[in-house]
Amino acid sequence: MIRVQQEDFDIGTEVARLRTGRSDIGAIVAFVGVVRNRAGAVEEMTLEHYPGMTEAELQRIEAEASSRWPLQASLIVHRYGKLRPNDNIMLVVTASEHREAAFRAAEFLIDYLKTRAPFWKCESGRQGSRWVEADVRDDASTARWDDAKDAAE
Amino acid sequence: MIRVQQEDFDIGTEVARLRTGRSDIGAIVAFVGVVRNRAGAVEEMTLEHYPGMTEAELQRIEAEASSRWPLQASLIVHRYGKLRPNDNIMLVVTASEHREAAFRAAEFLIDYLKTRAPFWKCESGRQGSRWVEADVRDDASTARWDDAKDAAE
Amino acid sequence: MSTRLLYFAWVKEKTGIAAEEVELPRDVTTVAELIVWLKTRGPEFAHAFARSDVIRAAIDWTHVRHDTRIGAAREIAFFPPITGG
Amino acid sequence: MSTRLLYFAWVKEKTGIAAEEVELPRDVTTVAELIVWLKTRGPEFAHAFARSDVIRAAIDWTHVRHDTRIGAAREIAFFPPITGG
Repeated sequence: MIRVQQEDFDIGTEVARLRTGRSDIGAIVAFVGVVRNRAGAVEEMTLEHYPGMTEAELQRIEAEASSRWPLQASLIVHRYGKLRPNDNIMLVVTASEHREAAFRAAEFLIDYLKTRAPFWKCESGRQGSRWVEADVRDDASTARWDDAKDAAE
Repeated sequence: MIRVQQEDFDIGTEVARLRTGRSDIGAIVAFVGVVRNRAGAVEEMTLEHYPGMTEAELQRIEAEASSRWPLQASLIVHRYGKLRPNDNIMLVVTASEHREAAFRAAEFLIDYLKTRAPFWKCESGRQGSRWVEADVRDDASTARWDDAKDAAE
Repeated sequence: MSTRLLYFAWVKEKTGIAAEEVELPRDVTTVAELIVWLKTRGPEFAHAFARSDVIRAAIDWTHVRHDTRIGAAREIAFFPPITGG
Repeated sequence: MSTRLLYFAWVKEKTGIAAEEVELPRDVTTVAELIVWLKTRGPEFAHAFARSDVIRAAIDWTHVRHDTRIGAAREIAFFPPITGG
């Protein structure tokens, strides 16, 4: 399941909902991305996104993860709008029989999301506002999954 | 922080407590181990442990993780006593500036815990009860961290 | 047939436009050609697309490369590299 | 000086004892020697330690190998491979 929303989310509630009524889940991995206050310089972060394409991309990414690992359930929640330091940005939850699949799938979802889901961060603080530049390491993190797939083929 | 307890834990509460009052956390990884009902055969699982040594081991494991990765906070909660399918067994939470450290540290904590923290599972069901046998894969999962350390030295 | 063009983040700030409907010239067949044409539409477009190599594009909600043919695209979006997550 | 011996999981079930205080013979200096001696204490101990290679040991809350010297150990525990997590 995927959701794109302005409101905050509650980790406990989301995890509880995902596992309700199931007894085949052995491992749950949850990842929360948080607005970090780099050197106290960030007062506000605005997340812009591309409505429609964002949901389409997140659904594609989630489907790809489900095809690669035996997941009992998964969830991606990504916020947009104005956020402040310590606010939640995104949540990824994966549930599987074993921890290995849950961990790998969670990392895959985050890596892909970071390079494919159309979100853009703009940080504002005392020195004005600036669009955050993409981290080349994110492309490398995504690329490693392509390698893994090639190697497995 | 580490805790060994009979009572259940609430993931949302634990994560919230860990991050309270901090604005230097960018990534939080939470792992929940759950009693899985293998083919409907498990009615109850009893977790025995070695009071004193359990706490000592968990503290050593947590200290080791903190020395290997830049963690802002970490938490291990492990339950003992009688559990039923879908009950929580353990919780590991790691918080760091970046996701890579949080993920690696969480996996390290779980791998180590599985081969070093003195817990033993006994499953009971219609066919009686039996002590769960150790999974050799767990030893392999722990060993990979030794290799990683050797390679880095 | 008109095509819907969308701009995001600093591409939007520089063009001053979030969305518009345009009639694409017949000789514009790829994303790269569309960018060349957009740059002729005024100084703000020339500025927004100056570093065209860093601009990313999507056609009908799918990421595409600059050499992709536009075909029957209904919606084409331009934006900087993604920084979500 | 007596030493506290602890047994867990199926080792405990087989010995029928969770904990005891024992005076170790002088010639028992390693964990392996202690296991050999324990096996002479009755059929339930012989049974519990029959597959001594799979038995794990800890001295004073620290995992040890069977060739570890007991030294001034106050507490020695025997148990099957760990299955927590």
